[in-house]
Amino acid sequence: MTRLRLPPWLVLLLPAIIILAAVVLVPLVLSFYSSFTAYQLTRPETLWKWIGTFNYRKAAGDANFWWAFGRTVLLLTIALNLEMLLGLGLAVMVSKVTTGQRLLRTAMMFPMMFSPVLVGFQFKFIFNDNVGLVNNALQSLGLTDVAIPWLVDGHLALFSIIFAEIWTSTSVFAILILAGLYAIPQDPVEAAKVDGCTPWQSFRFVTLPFLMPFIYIAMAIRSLDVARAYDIVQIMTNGGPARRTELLWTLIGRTAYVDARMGYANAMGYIAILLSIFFTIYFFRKLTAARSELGMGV
Amino acid sequence: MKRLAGVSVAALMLGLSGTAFAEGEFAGVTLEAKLIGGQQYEALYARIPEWEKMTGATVKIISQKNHFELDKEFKSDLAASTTNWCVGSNHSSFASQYPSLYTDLTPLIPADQVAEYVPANIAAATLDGKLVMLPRAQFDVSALYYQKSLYTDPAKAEAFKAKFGYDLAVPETWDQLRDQAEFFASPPNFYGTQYAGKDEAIVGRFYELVVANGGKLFNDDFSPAFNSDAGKQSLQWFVDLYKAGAVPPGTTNYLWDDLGNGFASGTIGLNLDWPGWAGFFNDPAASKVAGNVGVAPAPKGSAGVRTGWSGFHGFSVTENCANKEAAAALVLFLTNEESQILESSAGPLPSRTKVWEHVVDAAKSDPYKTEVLAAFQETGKTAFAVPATPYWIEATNLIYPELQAAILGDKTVDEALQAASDAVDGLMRENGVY
Amino acid sequence: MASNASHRARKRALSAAHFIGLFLAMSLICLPGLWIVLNSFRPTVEIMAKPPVWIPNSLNLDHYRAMFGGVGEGGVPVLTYFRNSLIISVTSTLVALLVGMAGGYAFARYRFKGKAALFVGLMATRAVPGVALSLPLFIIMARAGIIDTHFGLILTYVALNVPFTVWLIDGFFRQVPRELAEAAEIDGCTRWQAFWRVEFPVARAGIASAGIFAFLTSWNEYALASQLTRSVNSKTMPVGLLDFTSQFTLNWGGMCALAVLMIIPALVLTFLVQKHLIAGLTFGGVKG
Amino acid sequence: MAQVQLQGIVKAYGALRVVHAIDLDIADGEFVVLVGPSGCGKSTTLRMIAGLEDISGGALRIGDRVVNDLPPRDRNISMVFQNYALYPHMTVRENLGFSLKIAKRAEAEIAKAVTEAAEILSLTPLLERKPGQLSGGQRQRVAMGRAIVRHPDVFLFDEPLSNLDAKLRTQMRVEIKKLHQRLGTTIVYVTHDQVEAMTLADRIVIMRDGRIEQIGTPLEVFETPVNTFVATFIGSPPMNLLAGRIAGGAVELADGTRLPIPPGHGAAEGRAVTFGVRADNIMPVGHALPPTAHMAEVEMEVQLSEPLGTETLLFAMLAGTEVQAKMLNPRPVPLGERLRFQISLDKCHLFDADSGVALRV
Repeated sequence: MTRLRLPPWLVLLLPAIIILAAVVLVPLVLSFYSSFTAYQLTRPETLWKWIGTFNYRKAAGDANFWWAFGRTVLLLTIALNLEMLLGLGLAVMVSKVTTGQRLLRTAMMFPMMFSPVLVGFQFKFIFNDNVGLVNNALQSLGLTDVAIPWLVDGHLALFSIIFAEIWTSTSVFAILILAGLYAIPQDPVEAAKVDGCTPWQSFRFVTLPFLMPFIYIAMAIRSLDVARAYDIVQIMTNGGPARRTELLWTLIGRTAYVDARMGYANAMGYIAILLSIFFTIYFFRKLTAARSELGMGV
Repeated sequence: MKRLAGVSVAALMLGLSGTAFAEGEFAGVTLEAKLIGGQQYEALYARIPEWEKMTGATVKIISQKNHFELDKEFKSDLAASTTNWCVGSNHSSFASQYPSLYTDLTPLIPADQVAEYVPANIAAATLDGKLVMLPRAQFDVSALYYQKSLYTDPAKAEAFKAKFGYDLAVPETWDQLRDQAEFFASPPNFYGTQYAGKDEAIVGRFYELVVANGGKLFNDDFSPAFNSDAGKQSLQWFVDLYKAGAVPPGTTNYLWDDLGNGFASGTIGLNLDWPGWAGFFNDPAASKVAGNVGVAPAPKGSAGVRTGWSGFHGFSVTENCANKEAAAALVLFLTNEESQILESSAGPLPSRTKVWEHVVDAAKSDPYKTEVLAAFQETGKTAFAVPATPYWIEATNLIYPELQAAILGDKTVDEALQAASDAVDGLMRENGVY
Repeated sequence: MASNASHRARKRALSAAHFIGLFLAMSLICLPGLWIVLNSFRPTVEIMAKPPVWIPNSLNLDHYRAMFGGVGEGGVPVLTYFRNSLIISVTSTLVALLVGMAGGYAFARYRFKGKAALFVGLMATRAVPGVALSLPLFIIMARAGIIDTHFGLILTYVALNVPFTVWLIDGFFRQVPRELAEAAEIDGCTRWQAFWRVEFPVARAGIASAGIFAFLTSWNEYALASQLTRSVNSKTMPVGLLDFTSQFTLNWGGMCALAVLMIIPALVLTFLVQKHLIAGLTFGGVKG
Repeated sequence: MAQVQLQGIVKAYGALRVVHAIDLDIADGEFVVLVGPSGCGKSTTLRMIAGLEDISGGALRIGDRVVNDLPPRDRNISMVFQNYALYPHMTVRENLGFSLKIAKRAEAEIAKAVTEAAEILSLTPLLERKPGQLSGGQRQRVAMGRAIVRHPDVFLFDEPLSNLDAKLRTQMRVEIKKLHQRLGTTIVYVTHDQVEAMTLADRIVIMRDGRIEQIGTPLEVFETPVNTFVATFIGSPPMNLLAGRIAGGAVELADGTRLPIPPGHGAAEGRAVTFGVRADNIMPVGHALPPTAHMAEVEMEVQLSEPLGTETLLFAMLAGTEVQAKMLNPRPVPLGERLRFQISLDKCHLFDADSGVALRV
C-alpha cells in the first residue's frame, strides 16, 4: 500500500493538506510578506518596498482601526449570543411539533439559501427609511409617524446589521441544536421529570448540558465564517454613516481594493485573522470541555 | 494573441484615417477585452461582430462586470501583472488610478477624429498629457429633476412667497433649492429633496457645490483646499437640509439606486440626479411620478457657477497590448458616430458634438425628451471632471465619513472639515505628492 | 398542589403559546424571503412605493421575461450563470466530500503525533476572511492561468469546505465501531472494500449533511467568486446578481427574479436531504 | 406510601390501542411485578403510572388522588430506568441529591439523605465520581440510590437489571428484595424475565398484547396458570404442551398414546385439548419423581441430554412433539435410548386447544 513509505494517515490527509496549502497557506504567506511592505495594488513595484512593521504600527496607532476592532468584537458577541439563544428557542419549538416537521425544518433553513450579497440588498431596502418595508409597515399600522432612520442612527444601524446577520445565521444554530435535541437520550430527561423537575428545570439541568457540545460546535462554525457578514455590511451601510458601523472587514476591504493599499490592509487583516482564530480556538476548547463533562469520548 | 507579422504599421495608420476600415485589415488578430457589464452598457456590444466582420479580427470579451468590480479587477491585474489584454472599459473618475495600465491614444488616433468629440470630455480624458480613453455615449452630469405639480398650486405659491419673499419657481440657485426643500417637506410622507450620502458620491456632490460656491477642493499641488469659506458654506448646506428634516433621515446611507427609487416613489420633490434615470422616472411601470417630471439645469452656487461634477465611460487600450493599432481601431469604432447614436437612442448622453445635434434633433417630437436633453446640455456646458489625482478615490474615503459626521451632528462643520483636510493632507504627504 | 383541571388548562395554554411563538418565528424567517419572491413578480413602481402597496395590483412575469431576454432588453446570461453555478457547486461539493472523507477517516481511525495541532490548524484555515485571501489567491491563480475557469473556483471552494467536511465526517466515523470494518476484513474484504462496503454506508447520513453545508456555501459564495471569475466562462449566480446594477441604477425587480432562480434549487435540495442532514449532524455532534 | 389503582386504563396512539382497559389494584407496600414478552404493554403501563405517557382512558389513582393529568413531579414517585438514566454531567453525589435540590430542600438535609442512601447501597467511596467512571453494577446502584433518597410513595422499576451480566443480576435482585423489605415502599417492577418476577414479586401480573392474562402470587401463577400462555411463560424450562383429543375419558395424543385426564380438570368427549406437564413432573422411572396420588407412564426415545450437575435435562419425542424431562440421579444417557417415564398427574394441566384456557372443574 505505501510504496512511498508514508504512514497511511498521511496519505489520507495529503489531499486536504495540499489543497489547503495551495489555496490558503501560500496566499497567506504572500499576504503576510506584503504586510511588511508599502504594497499598493496599482503600483506593483511597491511590493518590494520593505517598510518593516510600519503598517502594524500605523494600525496600532489608528483610532479608527481600534474602534472598528472593538465594534467587531461587540457585534460578534451580540450576534453570536443572540443567534444561539434564538436558534435554541426555534429548535426547541420545532422539535415539539408533531406534524409537518419536514416542512418546518426546511422553512427554518430558508435563510441559508440566500447569498449574503442578496441579503445585503434585501435588508438595505427593507430598512430604507423612506420607502422601506419596515417603516411603511410601522406607519401603516400607525405605530409611528416618523421615518425611522434604521441605517443611519448610531444604535439602530448596528441593530439593523445585527438583525440581518441574525436573520441569515440563526438557521445554522437552529439546525445544529435541533440535531442535538434529537440526539439527547430520553431517559435522563424522563428521570428528571420523575425527580420532580418542572419542564423548565429539566430543560435547564438536563437538556441544556446535553446540548452544550452542539452549541459550541455551532459557535465554532459560526466564528469560523462570520467574516462572511462582510458582504452584508458592505452593501447595507459600508461602515457608515460617519464610521458608525465600521467593522474590521469593511475597513480592510475598502483599504485593500478601493484605496488599493494592500500592505496596510493585510496588516489589519492579520490582526482580524488572529481575532477570528482566537474565537475559534476558544469555542473548540469549550467544546472539548463540554464533551468530557458528558463523559463522551475525546 | 499572436501578433500578425504581415501587417505593417504604416498600413495600419493609413487604415485608421477614417472610420471605414480596409476589408480584413486585422485578419487573424485576436483582441481580449474587459468591458463593463450591465443592461445599460451591453447593447453597444452587439456591434462588435460587425467590426469583426469588417476587419477580420476576433474580439474575446474576457470579463464583463459592473463598474466597481471591474475597478477591483484592474487593480488586481496590476498587482498580478496580468495586463496583456487589450481593450478595457474606463471611467473618467477612475482613470487616474491606473497611471501605468493604459497607453496614450494620441499617436494611435488621428487628431481630426479626436476633434469630433466634445472638447471638455477629451480634456477630462487626458491625464498628464496622455489621452487615456475615448468617451462613449455614456456622459454623466447631474441635472435637477422635479415634480411639476409642486409649481402649479397657487395656494402653495402664495404661502411660499409670504414666507420667503420671492416667487415660487423651479430653483436656479442652491439657496433657493434649500428654501423650497424645507418648504415642501412633510416628513415622513414627503421630502423636499435628498442627496447621496456616502462613498465617493457625497464627496462628488460636496465637490461640485464647493466649486459652485467659488471654492476649490484641491490646490494645484493637490493639497486640500476645501477647508475654506466656500467649503464650510457647502457643507453647511447639507447640514441645514438634514437638520430641517427636508431630506429623508436615511439619506446619509443613500447611494444612487436609493435616490432613484426614492424620487420614483413620488416622495421626493426635487432631485439632482443623473441622465440614466430620465427614462425610468417617466415610465409608468417603474415610477409614480411618470408624467409629472420636469427637468431643469443644475442650480448655481453663490459664485454664480452651476454645479457640474461630471464623468463618462469610455474605452482604453492597455500599454501591454500586443496589437495596439487594432485595439485603438476597436475603441474608435465603439465610440464612433453610429455607435454613439445607437447607444444614446436608449437615453444616455453622447460625447460627440455631432451626435448631440442628432439626438436633440431626433427628440423634437417628444417634449419630455427635449426638456431632458436641454437641461443636461445646458449643465454639460460648464461641467467639470474630478481632480486628476491618482489619490482621488482614496481621498474621498477619508473625506466622506467626516462629511457624514457633520451632517449627523457628531461634529461641527469646522471640526469635520479640519479633520478631513488633515487626513487628506496626511495621505498626500505619505504618497510623496508634495 | 395543583389539580388535574388546572394542569390540563395549563397544558392547553402552553400549546397555544407554542403555536403562536412558532408562527411568529416562522413569519420572521420567511417574510423577508417571500418579499423577494413577491417582488420578482411585481412592477418596479409597486415595490418601493409610498404610500405602500400591500396588496399587489398586478403580478406579472416581466422581470423574468426581461431576464431571459436578449442583450439590451435587460437580459442577463442567466442560464449560463446557472450552469456555471451548478457545475462549480456540485463538483466542488463532491471533491470536498472525497477529500473530507479521506481526512476525516484519518483523524478518526489513526493515532499519530501532532494530531490535535494538525486538526486545529486545518480548522483555522477556515477562519481566514475572504477579503484577506482574495488578492494573493488571485495573483497565484492568475500566474497559473486558472482565473475565470471552473477549475479555479472549484479548487477554491474545495479548500473552503474541506475543514468543515473533515470535521463533520471525522466525528461521524468515530461513531462507526471499528469492529465493523474489522469484521468485514475478516469476511474477506480488503481495507478499501471494508471502507466502501461497510463504513461508508453507515456514515452516509453524516456525509450527506456535510455535503449540504458545502453545497450551500459554494452556491452562495460571493466575495471570492467576484474576484476569481470575470465573464460568462465562469461567473456564478451570486456574481451575476450584480449585473443588475450599473453605475447609477439598480434593477431590484430583476435581481429578485434571479434570486428566486438561485433559491429554488437550494430549497429543493435541502428539502430532499434534510432528514439525513439532521441525522448526520446528530452523530457528528455528540462525540467527535 | 400509598396504594396504586388502575381502573380501565387505556393507551392508544390514534386508532392503535396498545393497552386495553387494564384494571389493577396494588396494595400499600406491595411489590408487584409486571411481566410479559416485549411489546406486551408492561412498560407503557409503568410509564403511565409514572406520568411519562399520557393516559388515553380510565382512571389512575395513587394514594387516594386521581393523578391522570398530573405531571410526574406532582405524583411523588421515583423511577429506576433500564439504562439507569444517570445525569452524565453530574457526580454521583449530585445525581443522588438532584431531586432534593429541585425540591429546594436544605443543604444539610440533602447531604444527610445522600449519605444515608450511599451507605445503604455501598456507594460512599464513589460519591465524587461521574457516571462515566462507574461500572454497570455501580451505575445501577446509583440509579436505585437516586430513587430512594426522596422517600417516594411508589418506586417504579423499568427492567432495571436487563443490562447487567448474569452474576450481577442475581446479586442486585437480592439487593432490591432486601431494599423493599427494609423500606416497605410500594414497588411496581417491570421485567421480561420470569425468574426475576418469581423471585421478587409479592404478586405477578402477566401481560400479553396490552391485556392482563393473570394476576397472582408467584406460586399461584406457577401452579395454576389460567392458560397456555401463562403456563409456558412462567417456569423454566417452559411447560411441555402436547396436542390431543378427549377419547374414552382420557387424552389421546396424535400417535395414539393415551394419558389420563389430570385430576381437577375435565372436558367433553371428542374435544381438542392440550395436555401440559412441566419437566419437573416427568422423569424416567427410578429417578425419584416424588410420588403423588395419581401417576401415569409413557415411553419415549431420548434425543439429547443436557447434564447440569445436580440434574440432567432430557429431550425426548412423544407423539411428534419434543418433550423436556428431568433426571434427578444423573447418568449418561445414550442417544436413541428408549426409556419409560413417570408423570405426576396431579401436577399436570389440561387446556382448551383453541383458546388455550385451562379446563379446570
